[in-house]
Amino acid sequence: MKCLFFLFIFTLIFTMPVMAQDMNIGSVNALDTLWVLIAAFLVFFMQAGFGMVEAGLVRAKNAANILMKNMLDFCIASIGFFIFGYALMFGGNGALLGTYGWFLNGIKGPDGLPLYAFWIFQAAFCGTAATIVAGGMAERMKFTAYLLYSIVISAFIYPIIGHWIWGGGWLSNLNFHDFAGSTVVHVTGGFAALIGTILLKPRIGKFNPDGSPNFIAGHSMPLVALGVFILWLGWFGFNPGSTLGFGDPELVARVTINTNIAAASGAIAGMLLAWGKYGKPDLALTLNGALAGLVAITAPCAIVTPMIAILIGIIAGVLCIFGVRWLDLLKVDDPVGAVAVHGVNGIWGTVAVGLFGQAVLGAPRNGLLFGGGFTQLGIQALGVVSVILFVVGSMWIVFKTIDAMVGLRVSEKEELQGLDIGEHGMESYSGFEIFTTE
Amino acid sequence: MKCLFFLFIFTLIFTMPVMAQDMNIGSVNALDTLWVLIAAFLVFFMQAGFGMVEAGLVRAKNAANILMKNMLDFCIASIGFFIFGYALMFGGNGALLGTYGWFLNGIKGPDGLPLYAFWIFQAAFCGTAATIVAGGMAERMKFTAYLLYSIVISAFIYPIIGHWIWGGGWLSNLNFHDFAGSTVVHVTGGFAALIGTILLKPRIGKFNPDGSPNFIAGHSMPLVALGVFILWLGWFGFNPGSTLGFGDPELVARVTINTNIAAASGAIAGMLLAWGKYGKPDLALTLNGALAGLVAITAPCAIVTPMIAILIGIIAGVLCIFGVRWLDLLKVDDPVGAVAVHGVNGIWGTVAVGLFGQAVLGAPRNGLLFGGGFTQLGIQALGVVSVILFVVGSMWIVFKTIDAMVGLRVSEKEELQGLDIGEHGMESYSGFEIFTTE
Amino acid sequence: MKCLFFLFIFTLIFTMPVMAQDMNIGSVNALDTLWVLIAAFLVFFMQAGFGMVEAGLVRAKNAANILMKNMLDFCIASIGFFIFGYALMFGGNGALLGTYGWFLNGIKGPDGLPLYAFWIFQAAFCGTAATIVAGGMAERMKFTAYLLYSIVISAFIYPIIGHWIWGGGWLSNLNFHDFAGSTVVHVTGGFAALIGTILLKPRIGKFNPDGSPNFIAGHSMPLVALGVFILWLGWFGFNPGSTLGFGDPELVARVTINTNIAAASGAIAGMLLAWGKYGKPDLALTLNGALAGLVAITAPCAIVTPMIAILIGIIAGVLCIFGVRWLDLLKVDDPVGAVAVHGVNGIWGTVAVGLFGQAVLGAPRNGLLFGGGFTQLGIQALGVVSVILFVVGSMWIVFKTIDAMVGLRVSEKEELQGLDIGEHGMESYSGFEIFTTE
Amino acid sequence: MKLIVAIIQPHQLPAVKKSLYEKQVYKITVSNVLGCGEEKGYQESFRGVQHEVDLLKKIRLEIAVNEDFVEPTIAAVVDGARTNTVGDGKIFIMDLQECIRIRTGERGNRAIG
Amino acid sequence: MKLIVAIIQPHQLPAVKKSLYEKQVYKITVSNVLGCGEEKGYQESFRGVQHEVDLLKKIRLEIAVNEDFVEPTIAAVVDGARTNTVGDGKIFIMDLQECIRIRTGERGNRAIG
Amino acid sequence: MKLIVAIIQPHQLPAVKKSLYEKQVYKITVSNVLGCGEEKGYQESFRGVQHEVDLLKKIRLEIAVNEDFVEPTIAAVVDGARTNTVGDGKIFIMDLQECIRIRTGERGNRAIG
Ligand SMILES: Nc1ncnc2c1ncn2[C@@H]1O[C@H](COP(=O)(O)OP(=O)(O)O)[C@@H](O)[C@H]1O
Ligand SMILES: Nc1ncnc2c1ncn2[C@@H]1O[C@H](COP(=O)(O)OP(=O)(O)O)[C@@H](O)[C@H]1O
Ligand SMILES: Nc1ncnc2c1ncn2[C@@H]1O[C@H](COP(=O)(O)OP(=O)(O)O)[C@@H](O)[C@H]1O
Repeated sequence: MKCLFFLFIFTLIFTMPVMAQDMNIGSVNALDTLWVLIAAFLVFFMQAGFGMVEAGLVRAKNAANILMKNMLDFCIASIGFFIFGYALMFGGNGALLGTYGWFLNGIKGPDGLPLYAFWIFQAAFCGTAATIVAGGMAERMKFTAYLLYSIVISAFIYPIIGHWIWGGGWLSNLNFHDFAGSTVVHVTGGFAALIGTILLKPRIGKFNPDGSPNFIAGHSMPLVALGVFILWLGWFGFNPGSTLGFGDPELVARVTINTNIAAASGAIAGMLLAWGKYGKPDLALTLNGALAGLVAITAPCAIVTPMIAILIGIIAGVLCIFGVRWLDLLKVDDPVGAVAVHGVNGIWGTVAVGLFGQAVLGAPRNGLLFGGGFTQLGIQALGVVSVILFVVGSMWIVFKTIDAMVGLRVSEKEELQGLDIGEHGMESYSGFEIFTTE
Repeated sequence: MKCLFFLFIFTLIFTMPVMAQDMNIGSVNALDTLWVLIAAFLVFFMQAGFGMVEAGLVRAKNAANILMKNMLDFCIASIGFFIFGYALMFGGNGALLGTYGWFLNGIKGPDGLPLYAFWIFQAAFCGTAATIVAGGMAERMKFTAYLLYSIVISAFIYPIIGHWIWGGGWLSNLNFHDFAGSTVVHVTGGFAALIGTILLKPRIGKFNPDGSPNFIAGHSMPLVALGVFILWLGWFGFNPGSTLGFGDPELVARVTINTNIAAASGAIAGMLLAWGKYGKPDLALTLNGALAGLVAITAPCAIVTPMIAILIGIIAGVLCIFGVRWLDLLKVDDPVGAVAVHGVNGIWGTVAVGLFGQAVLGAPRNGLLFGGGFTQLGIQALGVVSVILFVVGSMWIVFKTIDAMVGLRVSEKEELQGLDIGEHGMESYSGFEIFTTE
Repeated sequence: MKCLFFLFIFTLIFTMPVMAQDMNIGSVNALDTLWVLIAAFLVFFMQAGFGMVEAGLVRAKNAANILMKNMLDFCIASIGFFIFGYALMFGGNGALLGTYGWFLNGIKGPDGLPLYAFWIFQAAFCGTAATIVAGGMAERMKFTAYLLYSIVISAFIYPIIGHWIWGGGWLSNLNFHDFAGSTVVHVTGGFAALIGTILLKPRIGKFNPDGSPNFIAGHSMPLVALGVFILWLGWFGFNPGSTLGFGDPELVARVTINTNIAAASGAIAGMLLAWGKYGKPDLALTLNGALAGLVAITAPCAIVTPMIAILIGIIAGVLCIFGVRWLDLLKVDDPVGAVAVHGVNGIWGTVAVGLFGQAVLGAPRNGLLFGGGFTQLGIQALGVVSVILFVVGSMWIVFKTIDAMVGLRVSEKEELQGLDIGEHGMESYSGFEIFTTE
Repeated sequence: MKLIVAIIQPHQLPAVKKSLYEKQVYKITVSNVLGCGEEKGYQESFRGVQHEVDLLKKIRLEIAVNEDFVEPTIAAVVDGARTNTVGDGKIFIMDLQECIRIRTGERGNRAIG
Repeated sequence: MKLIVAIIQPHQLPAVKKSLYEKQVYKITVSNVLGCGEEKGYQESFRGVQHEVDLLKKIRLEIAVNEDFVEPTIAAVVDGARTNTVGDGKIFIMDLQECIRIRTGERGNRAIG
Repeated sequence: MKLIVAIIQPHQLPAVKKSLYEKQVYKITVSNVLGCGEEKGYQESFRGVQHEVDLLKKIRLEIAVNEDFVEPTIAAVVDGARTNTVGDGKIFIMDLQECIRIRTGERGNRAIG
């Protein structure tokens, strides 16, 4: 890690004279820039949302650890996406990856936006993809392993997928449509979490010898609720900001209403289903339902009407509840529902484009239910499957390598005592009496 | 509830072809749209503020329940205001209610704003009115009853009042002035909370046999403080955003400074008064004072100078402290001060327009103290009284009906154990040792 | 305090007719105004961030007290900066202080911005400077003493320093460059905290008889992490908003990326150093590192490239960890690291302008490492030293006077029991079992 | 001297304190415990996983008294805590061999009150 | 009658409860304690200041039983709590002079279960 | 064997631990309790409603010792906890009939330390 730093400092001194000339390229649009920056701030704030949701859903003894992971993955994404990521994602029209613009050197932003404004928006997205994984692998993953993983996903894996879809790569050439990242961000994060949590194995005590899941409750529902509100707010940057400008206010407004209404429907659907299935309306599942709606509307938010957004949200809420259940049945332990929320609904949102997209609203072509046939649906399916294969394959290698290098999982003793003490030598709630029997 | 859902889906499929054509009506102003959207995001975020304030002010055993209510009322408002509410509020110039635009079909936004942008701003307001009630009825209201109430207030009651004042109804024809909703939002929410909390009766143990109130402390002051900061932030969307555009930057700036300075004065006045009355500066009452200032300035924020805003804030802080006290004396149990903050100060703010409004700043006419006589004051009083009568009357019927249908209040056993366990089968702070003797 | 209030009301009635005419001066730019207002909202929200960080880093028994201080200092700053502060800061080009514009009467905003918009942005900054001190003096300072201190710093001390640097005073004439306030806000706040914490003496039990520091852990890491995320978000208003307009989108974008990347580097550097020094990655120190990066980049954010921002952030993170250590060695008890974060890195950021500033990016002249020689470095050093001397001198007098008037520090008994009970008669976490042995 | 330990329902604590005061028993030590007895537990569920909670919140009182106070104290606790429903609780009585007031070093009967 | 007090590792509580149930001991009172024994503590640090934590989280069980249940109860606790590592805990046994069921006022052996 | 239960002021715990260590008493169990004694309570208020708090935070120590350690332990606790102000606390001593080390099954005097 230290050498990485010296590398920075060295490059820095070396490139100093070059950098100063990069400023003031081309003409930029002030309103568009302002919009993208504000959207970037909101997307950045989603880190706080993820932090609170994930911290609230784990036990008190692991809260500081997950917050530390959340904070650090964004920091690492900021640096990694600066040095490598942006270049890989936007450095030219190669089918597979970008090839120039390391350290943002010798590269421009899109028309009308300053490079640095576009970068911060993209970097915030990159941080989001990285942070999803923290939750799925919570309560047992080593901190050093997490740092290494963060570097790889934010500097390499995510940018490559981003390049395919948003950076001029092969999927964007096929007219694969993912407006704000159901696939780019959420499928990537969700499936990285899935493979990670499978490799890590379940938490001690999560499954009984007979395979039935045990009750391990999160330690702070207020944090979870706060986190979901923050994420919902952040999504108003995530989706509407993905217009990358304010040239079409109608479009921005449509994206906004769809985002909001899909989240609301997801929460209601999730609540009702959980109520029916388990007898009581479960707060954590309801909140997961809202997030599921948000994830699902992320790809199609620009190209559907609010009525369709409601439908997409309802199905997302339902899929999320079943997703949580399926994982329990498969004995995959995903403490915060990262896979059910981001993985499953990332797929659903991407596919929804092929079902409900309307060319008149800007879709590449009409979806299946609007008479456009199976073409777009096929492209969407191809895209999402490719991304899943790439993520699962590459992350499997990454996690295995990290495991061999430093180990993925903490010791049993540390897990029982809590990662806060084990990894950071501290308690999250110093002085509070906490009753724990796991 | 399920049928409602099927209704959605059905209508959805039915109206699909219609919807697509609604896009791109008229010319819209980009800057105005951007401003309204950002304001809408901030107003949305007030849900988190209410959630944190209310959760913090109740006991730990009821925190998840109130958060669930907060989350769900916004979700329901999003859907209800989409299907019915917007049409009732903005569907034509009827004196009493709007009549078209169900599902946002066949209706336009105001000049210069996309329909959907205007909708999200208004929907966030609607959610705010709904959520105020959660606090006043906290710690004993059944969750199902709350869901039913939410549907009614956000789809019907609030939009009708909104129509009277902002939608071209009878009060707006009389030049009743309520810039950002002291009456529309806060009197509505506050008096719905008042009637609700009276019908519910006080919490077990709140009043002694001799009628004196008992001490029932909120469980988390940090959540309350956080919530107030978030609400204050949200109010910068609520009031300045109610300009519905950025054509007059001076106006927006004036609204902003007035909002801020009334909140500050309310907090200081509330603190000093509570200090004088009870011997110590009380955090919860100080925070209530800040909110009281915000509520009071909401109606007059555009048409007074900052000096007057300070005065309005001070009086608001004072009224709030007395309001809390009066309710205790009347044996009305309002756990979070919803009535004192929103009800009492909603009235005060509305009346303040008639006292301090200045025509030169955009008021319909000068207020009493600026030589305009009693006319505007009379109109303001008429408006606020009408709204109170309507809210109290209609909500009395609504709550009585709900009580007959599913019951308003949880069982005594559930109340003692906490609504988190009773209604949701969970604890908010799993693992924490919590000492409770009520 | 009461007379202050009557003074308000009196002045208010007296000046009423005057105020109404102040409106609508000159032509303002809508986009610039919008940008500054949004930035002001974000800076306002930093109060929540400070509140959460400081509350989380103190013990549970003092949490409500620090939150109350945070809330009140902003309220007082709002009023004090309205009556006196703005006039002292921006009322003319005197070398030492402004002389007109009391109550914002007879004064204008800068070109293109409404006075009130500019005021709210500046007032939010003023509140920030005031609130920094709460943390450094936490867990033992009397509440009344804090209120008095708040009035003085926000109405007088901060505005005078602001005048020197941003209001046309002697340092701005020397071309001292402090883009967004490393010196104006953070050195001021940090050194006021330093002198305050020295005068207050360490908390009971902080230092052993042999001088070694004791472990006094903060009570809620999730609050601290949330607070840092909020602060980071707020800094996107603080620095980019200090452009005071959106005429140069490239500039705003550069400020934004620099802000973000310095924070990230500060966190990473802080974490690695703490890890190396103390064996484990410490969450609180990592978060302090992020804040240190933010503080340090505040002065030079506009006039350096991102590579330099990384370097500045790294050094800030390192300085912060050493700063915390040095204070422990000097037996100065700063519970939240206010001095190390704001004081030390405020200096570093200011000096960095003289080292790395580039004229081509808008610096007054090139810094030492860009061939500009020692001139700018000297000016920066002169500025920061002058401010430190002024702050330390004036605050010493202020604190000594307050001590003589009402006493600075609570009684030993109150300190042991906690200031929440002692000063406010309440507990922050009513019902929670909290184990405390100090 | 005896040490009386009582396990009661949390919401009966104010009533128990009141009836103890009436019998001039002013010194008590209270703690939070979880109890498993005849009283039925309840179901919790989290993210769809059910869980039977059988450890219920109770309050534990510890009261050291002289012999002549034993029966009044028992009566007072029973009086305050009894609601005639399952879960009302138990009282345990143990022999207390010595009692020391830290402040003064007093021992025995004089130290207890 | 005896009062059995056991200090065990928190994560052994489910196992102890299970083995107690198997021996028909259903009524217990549980509380959170901190224990200092042979088990080694751990280091905490906060903002660079180190601190040795020697009070470790433990669970305290209180079980009142009739004489004939004493040995089975001890056996059950040992059975459930033993992992053969330092820190497994202790069992303390005291004489219980009286036991009263608050709900009914029953005393002695009949009240205990 | 005796079981020594001491109720002390929370902020005296470090001193008590220190003086116990000096007397070679290393094994203790600590818990959080609320105590009502001679010490005066304080007023709380919440939203204008006043409330007299008479249950004050205290620390409860449980120490099982062999006979010859009883007096040294008492002396150590008094030494560490005494500040000569009301509220310093109490020490209660009970007979301990048996003690079992769960890890080894050892009983009696050998198990206690
Ligand atoms: N034998 C026992 N040993 C320890 N604690 C007991 C015992 N019996 C009862 N308790 C405690 O008393 C509480 C109330 O007991 P329970 O049997 O439910 O009451 P009741 O018999 O009056 O209905 C239990 O939750 C438990 O904490
Ligand atoms: N003599 C004692 N007095 C009070 N508590 C004790 C005593 N001995 C042990 N304990 C409690 O039991 C716990 C486990 O004791 P320890 O000596 O670590 O176990 P073991 O001897 O089985 O390895 C301690 O943390 C402490 O709470
Ligand atoms: N008789 C008693 N029974 C139970 N607990 C007691 C008794 N006497 C004192 N205590 C406990 O000891 C604590 C200190 O007692 P207090 O009488 O205030 O001390 P002192 O007499 O030394 O001034 C009390 O808060 C209470 O928890």
